[in-house]
Formats: sequence, structure tokens, C-alpha cells
Amino acid sequence: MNAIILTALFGIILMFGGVFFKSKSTPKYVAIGGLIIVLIANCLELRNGEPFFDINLNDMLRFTSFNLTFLSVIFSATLLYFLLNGRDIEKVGTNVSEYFALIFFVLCGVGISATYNTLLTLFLGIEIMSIPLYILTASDKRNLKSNEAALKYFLMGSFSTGIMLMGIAFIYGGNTQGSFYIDNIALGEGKMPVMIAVGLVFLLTAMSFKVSAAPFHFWTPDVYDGAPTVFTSFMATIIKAAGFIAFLRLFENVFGKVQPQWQILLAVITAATLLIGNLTAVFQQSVKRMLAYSSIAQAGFMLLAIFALNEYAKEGLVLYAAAYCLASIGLFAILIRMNDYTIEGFNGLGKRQPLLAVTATIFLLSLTGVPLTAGFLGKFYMLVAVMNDGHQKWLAILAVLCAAISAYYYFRIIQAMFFKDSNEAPSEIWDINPRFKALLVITAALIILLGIFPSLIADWLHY
Amino acid sequence: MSLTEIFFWFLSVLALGSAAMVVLSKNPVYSILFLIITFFCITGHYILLNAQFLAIVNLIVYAGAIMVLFLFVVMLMNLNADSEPPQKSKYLWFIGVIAGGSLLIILVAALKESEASYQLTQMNHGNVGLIATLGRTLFTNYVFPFEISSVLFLSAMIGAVVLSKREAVQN
Amino acid sequence: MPIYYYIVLAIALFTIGIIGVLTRRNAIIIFMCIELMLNAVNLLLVAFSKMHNIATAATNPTAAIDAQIFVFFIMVVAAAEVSVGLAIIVMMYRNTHSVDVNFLNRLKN
Amino acid sequence: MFGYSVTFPHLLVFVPLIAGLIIFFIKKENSAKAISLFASIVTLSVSCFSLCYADNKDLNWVPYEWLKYIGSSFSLGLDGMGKILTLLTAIAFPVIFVASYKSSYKNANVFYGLMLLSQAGLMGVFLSMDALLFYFFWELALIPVYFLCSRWGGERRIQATFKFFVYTFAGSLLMLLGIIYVYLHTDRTVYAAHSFSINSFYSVVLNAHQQNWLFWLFFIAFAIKMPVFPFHTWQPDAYEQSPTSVTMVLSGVMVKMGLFAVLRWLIPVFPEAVLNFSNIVIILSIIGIIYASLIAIKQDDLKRLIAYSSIAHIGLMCAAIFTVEQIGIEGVMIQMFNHGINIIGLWIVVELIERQTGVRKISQLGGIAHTAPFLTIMLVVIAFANIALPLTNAFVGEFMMFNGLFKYNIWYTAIAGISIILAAVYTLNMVKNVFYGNSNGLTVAMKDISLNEKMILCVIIVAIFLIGIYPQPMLDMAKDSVSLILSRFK
Amino acid sequence: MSNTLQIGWLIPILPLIGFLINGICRKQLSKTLSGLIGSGVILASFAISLFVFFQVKNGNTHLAHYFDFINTESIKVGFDFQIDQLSSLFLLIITGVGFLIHVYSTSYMHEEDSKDFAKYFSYLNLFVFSMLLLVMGGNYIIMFIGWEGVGLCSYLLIGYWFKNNDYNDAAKKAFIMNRIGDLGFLLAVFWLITKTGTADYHEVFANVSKLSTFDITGITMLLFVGATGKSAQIPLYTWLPDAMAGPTPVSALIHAATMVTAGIYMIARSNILFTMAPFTQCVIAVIGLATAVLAATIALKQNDIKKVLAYSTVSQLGYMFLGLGVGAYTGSVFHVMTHAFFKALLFLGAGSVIHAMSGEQDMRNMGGLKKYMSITHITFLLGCLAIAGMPPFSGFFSKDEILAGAFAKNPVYWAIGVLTAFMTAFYMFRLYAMTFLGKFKGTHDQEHHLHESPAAITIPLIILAILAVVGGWVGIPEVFMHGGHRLEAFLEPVFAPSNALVEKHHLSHSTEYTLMAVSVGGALIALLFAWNKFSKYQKTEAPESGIGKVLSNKWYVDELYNTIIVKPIQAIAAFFNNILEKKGIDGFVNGIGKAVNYGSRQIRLLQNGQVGMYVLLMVLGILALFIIQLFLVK
Repeated sequence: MNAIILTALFGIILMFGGVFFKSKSTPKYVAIGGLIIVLIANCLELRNGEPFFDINLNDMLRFTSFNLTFLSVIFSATLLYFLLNGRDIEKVGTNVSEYFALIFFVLCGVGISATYNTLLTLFLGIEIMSIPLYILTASDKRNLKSNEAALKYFLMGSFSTGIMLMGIAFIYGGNTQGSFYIDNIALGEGKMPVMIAVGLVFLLTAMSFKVSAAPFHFWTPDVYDGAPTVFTSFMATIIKAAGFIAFLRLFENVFGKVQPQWQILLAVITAATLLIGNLTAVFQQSVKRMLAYSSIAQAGFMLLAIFALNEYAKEGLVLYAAAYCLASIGLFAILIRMNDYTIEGFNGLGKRQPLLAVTATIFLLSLTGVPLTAGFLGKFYMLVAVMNDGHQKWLAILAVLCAAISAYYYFRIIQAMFFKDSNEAPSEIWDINPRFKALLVITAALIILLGIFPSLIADWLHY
Repeated sequence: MSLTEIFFWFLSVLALGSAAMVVLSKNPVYSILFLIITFFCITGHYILLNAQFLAIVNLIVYAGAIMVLFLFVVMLMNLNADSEPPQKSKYLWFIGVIAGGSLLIILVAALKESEASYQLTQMNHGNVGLIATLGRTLFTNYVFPFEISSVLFLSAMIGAVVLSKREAVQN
Repeated sequence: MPIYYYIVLAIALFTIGIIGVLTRRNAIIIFMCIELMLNAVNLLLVAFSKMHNIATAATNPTAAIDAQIFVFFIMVVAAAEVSVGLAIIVMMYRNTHSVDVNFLNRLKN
Repeated sequence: MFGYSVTFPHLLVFVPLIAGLIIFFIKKENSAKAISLFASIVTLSVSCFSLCYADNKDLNWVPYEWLKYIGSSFSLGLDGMGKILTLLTAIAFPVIFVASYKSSYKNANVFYGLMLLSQAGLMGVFLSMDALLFYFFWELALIPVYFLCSRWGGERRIQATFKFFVYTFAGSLLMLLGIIYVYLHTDRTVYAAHSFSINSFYSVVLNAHQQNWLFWLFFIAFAIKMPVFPFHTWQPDAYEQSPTSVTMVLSGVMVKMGLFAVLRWLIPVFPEAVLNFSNIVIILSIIGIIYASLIAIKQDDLKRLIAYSSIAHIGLMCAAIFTVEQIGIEGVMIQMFNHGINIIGLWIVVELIERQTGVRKISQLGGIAHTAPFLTIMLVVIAFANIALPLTNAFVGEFMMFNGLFKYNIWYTAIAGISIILAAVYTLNMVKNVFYGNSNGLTVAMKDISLNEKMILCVIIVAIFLIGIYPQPMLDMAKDSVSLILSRFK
Repeated sequence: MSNTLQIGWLIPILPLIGFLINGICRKQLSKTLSGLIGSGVILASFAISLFVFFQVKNGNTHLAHYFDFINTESIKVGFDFQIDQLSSLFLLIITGVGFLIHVYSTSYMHEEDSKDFAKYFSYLNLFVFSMLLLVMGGNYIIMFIGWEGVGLCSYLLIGYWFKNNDYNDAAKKAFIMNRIGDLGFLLAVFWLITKTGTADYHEVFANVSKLSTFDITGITMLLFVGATGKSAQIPLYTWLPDAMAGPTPVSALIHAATMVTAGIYMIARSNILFTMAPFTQCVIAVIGLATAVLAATIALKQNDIKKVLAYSTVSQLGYMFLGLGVGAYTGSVFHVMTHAFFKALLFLGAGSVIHAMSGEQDMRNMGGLKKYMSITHITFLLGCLAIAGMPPFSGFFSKDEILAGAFAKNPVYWAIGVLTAFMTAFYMFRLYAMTFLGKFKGTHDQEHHLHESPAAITIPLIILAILAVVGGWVGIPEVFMHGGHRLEAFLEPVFAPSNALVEKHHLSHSTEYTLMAVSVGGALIALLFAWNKFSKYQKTEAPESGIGKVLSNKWYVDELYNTIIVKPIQAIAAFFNNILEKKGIDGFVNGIGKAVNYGSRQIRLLQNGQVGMYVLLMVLGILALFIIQLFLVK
């Protein structure tokens, strides 16, 4: 609760601040400060379960340790994102504080869609999350790529909204309670009615769209590629994670009991996502676009959690999200500072900027899922979840093979950085200050730390 | 065949027809007008179902504000039949129609089976749709969503401003 | 009036909307088709609400009302979306003097 | 997180680990070399101590709570088999460092740091008593080697080592699946529903069908590592392309990981499946033995030749393991050590030659014996040890392994035995063309080797004869581990 | 030390020490010093061997256990020495002849510079060491250690002049052919261990009754394969003639006196096994005979002095195997001894000739040497008589015993054996005549350079000559003197078990006389014929033709092996290396990578940048999901 209110509040403050703030970098500091407050408030709520505000929610949101842990993970990731990319957000355009405001509104949406307890709040949350993103994507107004991305994102996004609403309608119509409350519409054992099934498929489609699972992923590469890289970083990590928590909670709480009846659908979607994501990433030349595809591939891995829906899955999803966010944010932060986004642009980075190269390597290893990095434990949990679920073991095998493929494209960057020398003039890298380096090191350290002691996060869930 | 049913069939057919025309008509302005007709029909359905509040809102918000907005934009860009981008290759068109059609068929067929779809709907009486009822609920039980949707509007507003404001010279 | 008719009607409208999205190239028209889809949903929800008003009034008195309020919120969101969407389209038109969605495809593969 | 008493295993892992991490920050090349050498010698002494002070059937250790809720614990233990291999690892690295003391690498600190990290990883593999931990170290050993190879290797290094990496990575991921599956069938522990500890793995109950497909998940990973025909194609390229001192690690110690893993994690966990498939595996290995030996005859590059000969030897060990004969497995235990020693010796000689003449092509060399008699003698001794001449270490191992194989099947032994002839063929060819005959322009200028190299080679030779003449202590060391493994088949 | 024979370990250890000293400080040692050390250690171990021998003669045999070599649950191999009649006899031969040859070498190898000189002696010592290990070993594994050790040494010594690649090839060939035999040996040992659970002689021989006939036959056949490798029998004999590339003393020691007789020793040692495997015995006899004939025929046409001797060695070895085959173990061992004497003598003599001819080995360029080098000439003549089997020289007795045994088994064996004997006499005296009689056919400065060899060469010649004459008298057959066969009496305990199994069929004296008469007479005729034919031999450039061509080309056996074994293997290897490995397996592995790349390039095309397309695909996706959910999932 705290988080939702406060984010909305700071969003508004920043929105109006746009008028008053003189210096260009004030919004950033306000945003960072605000986010810290939000984070603290959220953690406090997680600790003593008491929100600051007393509002008649009519049980439309529900705050469990799981949700709140997840939220704090997301907020800390965002904080890291602000710290790493604050200056780059300022570079996007003139309306800096509006961008920050929008990001806060997005976070508000994330807060809602992570804690929703009725389909209404789910719908609102996702919309509040998406609409500001359309704007952020379009924020580089003169850039046609940005326009195109925004248009595609918007059209397909609202299309998926339509699909989702259709689903909700059928769920509502199909359940005997005639309610939108998760608890009321939660299905019991036994074959589910056709209307519910129809609704399920629509909802599944919509959620898959939000987490960019194949075959509903087509917007992802183009949008991520076209959007200003700072915001790509935001969308590819934090939003995706939020989408997954919404997805997970919906399917766990509503359709959990009839899992066998829809598991095959998720198996198909997951398999498709893994294959398409990994395979397509292999051939990309632009790192940015490659990362877009890799985000699809990673989504494929996270889908395994929703496929399995057991304790391992939930715990693992949190870990995976954390690991994935850390690594990707770090990687994007480095990417933003490159002039040349192609893989050749990374040639010889190991010589020019050893520290960047090393940290980037750690991020990439984590994404590949090499032990001692958080990424490994994420994948590990996912595999445990799937194997534990028992059905469709081939999915696990497919997953590990895809992980092997992913090594193929992640390591291309490593090779470029260390083992290849830049033949032409080194594409100069701008604005690498000690603070930035320190932050990168901290991020890398966090990844390693989580890789060795996942309990730092996982134990929270056992409270 | 009671009056309600007659109305129902009439409105349905009209709605579908005009909806189809929205897709088919070359000229964007016509499309908009057909869409408005469709909305009117839907409003009619609301009235049939005695959902007065929604009927009003639909009329004002949708058929009114939103469609006007559309019309305004189209006029602004003065789009017309010949400025319309040439149609895609025919067979893609077919594929589209077939895909949509089969979706329709599948759903209809599937739902035909379930007994749930033969429950009756309460026509033209029952007081749930009245403004009083809805209003009370909206400001008691639904106060939170109501408030939070303001965030939505704020961001929409920011968006509109940020996107359509002419930038000073790009630095 | 059996709910089935409404379902069929709503799905039909919905499908028409989808077909429109699939086949048209004018961004505005596509957007309108999406609005059409939303309205189909609204209609369906209202129909359902009236259905539940008979079926489950006993167990859950607020069932019917919830749905109609949901429709209200859908309209709210739709309005917001329209403002943003049209803004984006206008911006694009400003840069390219076209509303053809296929006009811009720098981003591919 | 970490517990109270620090035991030999922990020292063995953490000394190289910490030293490696430190060395990254030491810019001066010589001091980096010195420190790494020092660290490796410390490790060696630790393992020597452990030989005396730890007993041989120690499978129970101090488990440090690690991933409480998954049921994995940071537990290292040292048994006879572990001792042998840790000793090998501990010996290998100082030897490598001294041998490569002359050759200087660009940013040496990174090089030596990575080397020590890989040593830590290897130690961990040989010591870990927890499946998940084992997997951690398994990869930790791989990653540094990947960087070493593709940073300091030959001109085709990037493709070669990348192939090597992806190949092994895919394999180990499959193994991970297997581990998880077994894990999910273990009994619950205090905190967690299941456990990764080796004991619960040994006591897990799996039906024949499960064992059968799990067997392959594990075996493929290990087979790629060893490598066994037909999973071997990464190896010659990797050996050829990586810097020699890394090749020493790869072939001297790393391939033992596969064999070790089979002995510790495959055979005892899936006895039924092992009995089912032993025939297939042995046939594969024997094909590999002959195949590799024949190919070795045709090689012109010294490194490739040794690579293929190594494939042949490993194949024999693999075959001997799967006979599940007491004598065969014991032979493997000792042979793992011997092969490590011998092949490192061979690599050292190769590196000395390459460093002086700059070529590895057999056809371009010749008559080195005139200019470098000492080197020649050493090479000849090591080469003959490599083809298992009696009174050299390899003879004991191969004798026992062949004996075990013979117990399993006469004809397999006869066919595999052909390899000792082929081995003689390619080894003698190599000796003749590289060292005998008349010296040519390349080799005439060669100088004989310097003191430190002499010392190292002498150490190796001494080891060769020591074990060759009096192998008994090492056999005793291995005894308990072997009987533990075989106890699963009673 | 309970038993005085426990000191047996000194015998092999001394040569080892000599090897180490010579090997390690070969740079520092002067020639004389290294020569002294080299021969000294052998002399010392010869002394000890003598002591041991007399101990044994007084009936004190001993199995000395030193330490556990391999000791596991399933097998126990001790580092044991078995000191009994057989081994002690061989000890004498090895150390005795070995010592003489060491002495001889000190002078023969004097041209080498001191480093290589020391190397040479260290190798020689190493050889003696491993040979001693071979004969003293108390179980098959120790024997195998020696067995391979001698192979190694012969490799090293043949390739002693490693500048010359032909020599290296010869060395390689020797080693590899030995390896083939060794494989057989090894398999036999495994078989024994698997069946009897041990490799110790006494236990094996004790449990031999437990073995099935199949097992015994298999084991013995494999052992025999080992023997053919080491003792140059068909089909593995071709390495021995090439081995003449080594220095002549080496040929004398290794390829005549000691190493090549290892096979005979091994079979004699495990005689009980062979006695119980009649089939194997038959095979051995036939192979031995065949080898004898084949080698003899080839020897007829060789012109290289050492080659002739080499082939005669092969042929004599064939004799010994014939002896083993027909169960005349004593005879074979006897012949090993005598052969050691006279063949060593002949080789050394040849060596001295070559020395004098400054490296010339072709007999056609020799002749009339008797007036230049009398001692060599006399001793050589005695050697020739001995090998030709003229009474009362040593060769006569041993050969006669074998032939008698053969006749007892099967007259055909005997007939062929005798025929071979004639050929032996012929080619030996052809050699003798071409070398020493007639007039010198070499170049002028060769002639000018001719001289008798120094004492270090001649003395061993003389000693060996004496032995070659009297060596046979330890085995005088019954017909001449009752109880004259001391050797048989001495070796009796070793062969007792076999003799117990097969009843000794005694030939009537008259038969024996006739046999001897025939063989001696025939040999004499062949001898005289060769004598006067080749004493007036003139160099002719006329190329060989017909059978002679075949013989001088050694029946084309090498070419045969080359085409049916070496070439095919090379071809297969090439195929594996170039096709199967590169294209096949590795191709497959890389193929996967390529496939991934290709798939990636194709899938990218789905992403064609058009919203319509995307939405269409989405809708199709939804359709698919609906179909699965509504119609497939039950």
C-alpha cells in the first residue's frame, strides 16, 4: 500500500516539479530520494505488515510477504537503474521531470498489478503500467525509430488490452459467483466450464503478450530496439518482472487447481518462446536488438515458473527476476555509453576499459547462467521447479539446450571485448565517471553475492 | 416475437452491419460515422438491458467525445479515400478474414456446447443499472480504483502534452 | 433472451474489430477497430451482469453491479488510451505525413 | 555462514582461490609468477600433509550450512580417491608454473590468477561431497580455462575453445538436470524437502527405468569431459590451440574430472544402469582407443599427436571403470595419477622444443638428440612411460586395467591390446623423426635445457619410477574408495 | 636372511648400478673408466652367479621374496626371484658371455668418443640387468618386466648410431615386432591370473591341473606368440636380420647369445603347461622347424657376413623350438648354452674381421684373411665346426640331442632337421671360405690396412673358442658314456613334472648311431663342398636368378608384410584422420552449430516489421491455443 500511494504521490510531485525545477538534474535527485523513501516504506510494510495509510480497499489489493518482497526487489532494481542511468534520462529530451513522473506512475502501476486481488485492479494496474510506457517509448520525438516503436507498441498493446478484457468478461460470465474477486472466481478441481476455458485462453494470451512470450512477442524486438535505450533498459527488466508477478499470481490463485488442463498450453508457449528467443538472438548484429531477443529468451525461462507453479517456482521467480534485472540493467548501462551498438563496437573494450569489460562479462555470465552468478541459481530453481512438477520433462531438456545456445550469443560479446582488437578507430565511449564504475562494480558484486548466497533474498520468502 | 426481441434483432443486425462497414469503407470519415452508428446500436442494447447509466455514458463519452476526437484528428490530417494507403495484397486480406472468421466459429461452436450459455438475461427491468445504485457503489466500495484511475489520466495528460508539444529548437 | 445471443453478437463485433486490425493499414482505422473490440466487451459484460442479476442475485447481490462498474472503468481507460494514442499518431503524422502503419518499418528482423 | 574448524579440504580449495584473487591485482609480472608459484607450493605441501594425516575412507565431513532451504551444504571431504587426484592437482600446478617460468605472457597477473582459480575449481570438484557444490566447482574449473585458452592461445583459438566451452557446457547442463532429478527423489532433511549431500545420493532409491535415462544424462556430460569417442572432437583442437601450460592443465588434470565424476557420482548412484550399459560404454571406449591410436599415427603436429594418444589412454581407463572389476578400477585410480604425470611431462618437452625452434611439426624437426641430449633422454623416458613400459608408473595401471578388462571379456582385451602396439608405433615414429636422424636448420641451433626445467623433468621422472617400482602405497590409498564403490554392486 | 641365496638380488642390481653410473656421469668418465665399470659390474655379478650356481648344484634352490609389487584384493604380485637350476644356468651364460662381450667391446667401440662410449656401456649394463630380471623373476610379471626391458635395450642398442635413419627404422621394427609378441605374453598372463588367481610360477604349476584343456592350449599358444616375437620365429622373425644394424658385440650378446633365447627360457620354465598342451607343442615344433629351414635357405644366399650369421641364429633358434616342441627341453636348453658359446664366438669373430676391414661387411670383398689375422681365423674355424655339428665340438651334442628327440616324436621332423643341419654346414663354410680362404678381393688400402685385432678382442675369442669346443661335454649322450649327461641330471628337478607326464621313449643305440652318422656325414659332405667351391670364389656381377633371386631377397617376406599389414593400416589411419574424423564426427558437431545459425537466419524473417503481420501471427497463435484448449485437451 505504502508503495502505491507514495509512488503516485512522487509522480505527481515530479509532474508539477517540471514547472518549478530550475536545474536540469534536480528531478533526478528528487526521484532518487523519492524512490529510496518508497523502498524503505515498502520494506517497513514487509517487516511489520502495517501500511502507513488506512484506506478502504474493499479487499481489492492484497499484500503478502511474497508480493512485497517482489516489490522491494523491483524497487531496488529501479533505484539501481536511476543511479546508473539518471544522467542518460536527462539526455533523452527536454521534459526530464515528466519522464521521471511517468516512471513513477509506472511503478505505481507495478505496485497495483503485483498486489491486485480483483480482475479490476489487475486491469487497472496493467493499464497504468502500460500507458506511460507508450509515452516513454515515443519520448524521442524527432527519431522515426522511436515513433515507429511507439506506434507499434501502442497499437498492439491496446489490442492485447482488448483481448484481456474479453477474457475477463468470460471469466466473469462463466463463474457461478458472478464476481471479479480472485478468491471467488478461483476454480476448484474438476473440468472447468467452457466459458472459463475461453476466458483463460484470452487472459493467457494477454499476459503472454505483456511478458513477450512467443507467439505474442513480436512487438518486443522492435519496441526495445526503437525506444530510447534508457527506457528500453527499464522496460526490458522491471516491467517484464512486474508482468511476470501479475501473470504468476493470476494463474496460481485463479487457475492453480486446474493446472493439468492448461499446462500443455504453457508448455507450448514456453517452448516456442525459448526457441524463438534464443535462435533469433544468435544472428543479431546490434547488441541492443540482441538483448531484446535475449530478454525474450529469458522470459521463456521465467515462464517455466508459471508452467510449474510450485514453491520452487515462486521462490525461483523472485531470484530469477532479481538476477535478470541486475544483469540486464548493468549491461544496458554499459551499452548506452557505447557509440557503436554493433558487436564490433565492443571489440577491444577489454583493453580500453578493462573494468567495464570485466563487469560486463560478469553480467553476461549471469545471463548465461554460469554458476557463482545469480543467473545460475535462477535457472537452477526453474529447472528444479519443472522437474519437480514431473510432467513434460522434455521442456527442461529443451530449456538447458537453449541455455547452451544462449551461451553462443552472450559469449560473442565476451569474445569481442577480450579476444578481438578493434581494427578501426576505437569507438570512443563517453561519460565514464568513477561513480558509474563503482556502481557497476557493486552491481557485479551483488550478482556474485546472490549467486553464492541466494538466501539473502530467498529467506525473506520463508518468513 | 415480443417487441424486445424485435428491437434486439434490429439493433444487432444494424450493429454488425455498420461495424462491417467500418472495416470496409474506403473513406476514414465514413468509417468513423459507421462506428458512431455501431455505438448507437450498442447504447440501444444497454437500454434494452435497462443499464441506463452506461447507456448515457456510452452515448456521451464514446459516441460523443471520443468519436469527435477521432473525427477531429482525421479532419486535421484531412484524410480521405484517395489519401488512404493502398490496400494490402488481396490474399493477406483473405487470410485476415479467414483467421478472424475461424476464431468466431471456434468460439461460437465451443460455447454452444456449454449449458451456461443458455441462462437468461434480465431484459428491460431490474434496477442494477440505475445511476443511483451504481453511483453509491462507485463511491463506497470502488473508491480506490476510482481514485487510482486518476493516475491513469494524469499520465495520459502528461503524454498528450509531452508528445504533441512543439519542442523548441533541438539542442 | 438467452445470454448466448449476446455472446455471439459480442464475439461477432469483436471479430470484426480483429479483422479490421488485421486488414487495414490506416493507423486511425486500426485504432477505431480496437475501440470496437472494447465495446464488444462492454456489451458482453453488461449482458452478463444482467444474467447474473437473475442467476446469482441470491448468493452475491453485488455481482451485477460490479460488472457495470467494470464497464465504466473500461470506458475510463479507453478514453485515456485514446488521448495518448491519438497523440502518438499525430506525432508520427507530423514526422512522416502519413498514417500508414507500414510506412514506417525501419525496425525489422 | 562458514563454520568453525578449517580442515585440509578447505585449505586445498581456498589457498589457490584466495591467492588467485589476490594475484589479479598484482601488476608486476615477476611477483605474480612468484606468488602463484608460492601459493601452489603451499597447496602441494598441504596435500602432502593430508596424505599422512587424513584417513582414506572419510566420506563424512563437517557440513557447513549453505543453501538451507534447498538442502545443499558446503561440504568438502577427502577420501583415498580424492587424495590421489588432489595430489595430482597439487603437483601439476607448481610443475607447470616452474616449467613455464621462462615463457612470459601478456598481463601475466590475469594469466596466473585464472590458473589458480582453475586449480581451486579442480580441487573443489575432487573434494565436494555435495552434488550442487560439485556442479559449482565443475563449472568454476571450466570458465577460467576457457578464458585462458581463448586469450593466450593459438591463432584459431577463439573457435576452438568456444567449441570446447559450448560442448562441455551443454553436457554439464544435462548433468545438472540429472542431478536435480535425483535430488528430487532424496529423502527430506531438517530444513529442506530434499538433499544434495552425497550420502543421500548414494542412498536414493530409483527404479531401473529412471536409472537408465539418468545414466545417460550424467554419462554424456562426463564422456564429453573425458572425452570418450565419439564426443572427443573438441579435444585435439583445444589442445592444439591453447597455450601449452593450459594444455597441461586440460590434459593432465581436467580430463580426470570426467573419470573421477564417473567413479564418484555415476557408478555408485546408478548401479543397475551401469550394469545395463557397461557393455555399450566399453565398446565405445575400445573403438575410441583403436580409432585414436590410428589417427595419432597420422598426426604431424606434436600437440595433436599427444592429444590423440591421450584420448586412447582415457578410453582405456573408461573401459576399465565400466568393467566394475575391483582390479580394473584400482588400476584406473592409479592410472589417473600416472597419466597426469606422464602427459604433463610430454607437454613440457613439447613446449621446450616449441619455445626454441618455434615449430611443432614433426616433419620439420629432427636430430634434436645431437644438440639436446638431456632433453632427449627425458623425452624418451617419459615417452616409454607413456606407452607403459614395465617399471614405469603407467605399466602398473595399464596392467591392472587390462587385467580387469580381461576378466570382463577376452576379446575386448585382445582388441584394446592392439593399442599398445599402435602406441609403440606412433611414439617411436615421433621419437625417431623429432630426436634422431640428422639435425636440420631449425634444430641445429637448439640449446639443451636449463636448470629449472631439468629439475622439473627430473621430478617427473622420479615420480614415474617411484610409482613404477613401488606402487603399493598408492594402491592402498585407493583401496577403500574402490571397495566403497563396489559395495553398491554386492 | 634365512637362505644364503637371498643375496640373489645383488646379481641384477650390480649391472643396474653400472648403468646408472655410466649413464649419469657419462660426460665425466674417461673411456677406460667407464669400460672398467661396465665390465667390472658384470664380472662381479658373474662371480656371484658362480656362487649361486654351486649353491644350487648342492641342491639349494630358493624363492626370494623382496617386496610386494602389486597387492590388491584380487591379485598379489610379489617382487620375487626364483633361483633354481634353470635360472642359475642362464645366469652363468648371461653374465659369463656378457662379461666377455663387455671386454671385447672396450676395444671394439674405441673409436666412439667417450660420451657415447659410456652411453654404450650403460645400455649394455641395462640390458644385462633386464635379462637377469627376466630369468630370475619368480613370477610371470617380473619375467615380463625383464622381457620388455630387454626389448627396450635392444631398441636402444640397435639404434645406437641414431644419425642413420635406417638404423632407427631397424630399431623401431625390432621393438614393435617384440611388442606384438609381448601382447600375446600379456594376454597369456591375464588368462593365467583370471583362471588361477596368481602369476607365481610355483602356484601356477601347482594348480595347473585345475585348468581346462582349452585354457591351457590358449595360454600356451599366447605364450608361444610372445616367444615368437622375442626369439624371432615365424611370423615375427624379420626384425632380427635388420637388427644387425647395431654394433657387432651387441649382435653377439643380444641377438645371438641371450635375449633371443628368452623365448626358449620362458617355455622351458613353464614346460609343464606346454607338456599338457600337445596341440601347442605340435605347433611349436612345426613353426620351429619351418623357421629353421626358411632361415637356413635364406642364409645360403646372403653376402653380408652379419646377415648370414643372423639368419643362422634364426635357424638355430628354430632348432631349439623344435626341441621344445618335441619335449626335449633339456636338449633345447643345452643347445641354448652351446649356441651361446659358438654363435657369440662367430659374431665376435665377424666383428673382428669387420674391424680389420674397417667397416666392410660384404664377404665378396673379403677373402684370404687367414694370413693376416690368424687367431681370429682359428677361433672362427672352431666356431664354424661347432655350429656345423662336427663331433666332438659342442654343437654336435646339443643338436644331436634335439634331433634324437625329434626322431623319437616323428621321423619327418628329424629328416627336415637334418636337412637344415646340412644347409647350416654349407652356408657356414661358404662364409668361412669366402672370408678367410682364397685371395683378398677388397680395395687396395683396405688390404694395406688389414691387421690382427688387439688382445681385448682376441682373448674373448679364445675363451669362447675353448667353450665352443668343450661346452658340449657336459651333455655327452648315454650311448657314449653312461651318466655322461650331467646337464640333464642337473636340470632334472626343473623338468621333473613334465617328464613324469610323458614316458621317456628310448631309442635303441643302433638307431642313435645311424642318426648321428647320417647327420655328421651329410654335414661333412656339405662342408667340404662349400669349402672348395667358395675358397676359389670370384666376384661376379651376374645378377641372381630363379630360386637364387628369391632366396637372396629373403623370400620377399618383408615386402609381403609391407603390403598386407603396414600399408592397409596406414590407409585406414589416413581414412580415419582425413575423412571420418574431420568430415564425419567433427563435421556433425559443427553441423549442429551451422544448423542453429541457419535456423536463426530463417526465423528472423518472421519479424518483418509490419504490424499487420504481427497481429495476424498473434491471432493465429490464439487460434492454435483455442484449438488445443477446447478440442484437444480432454
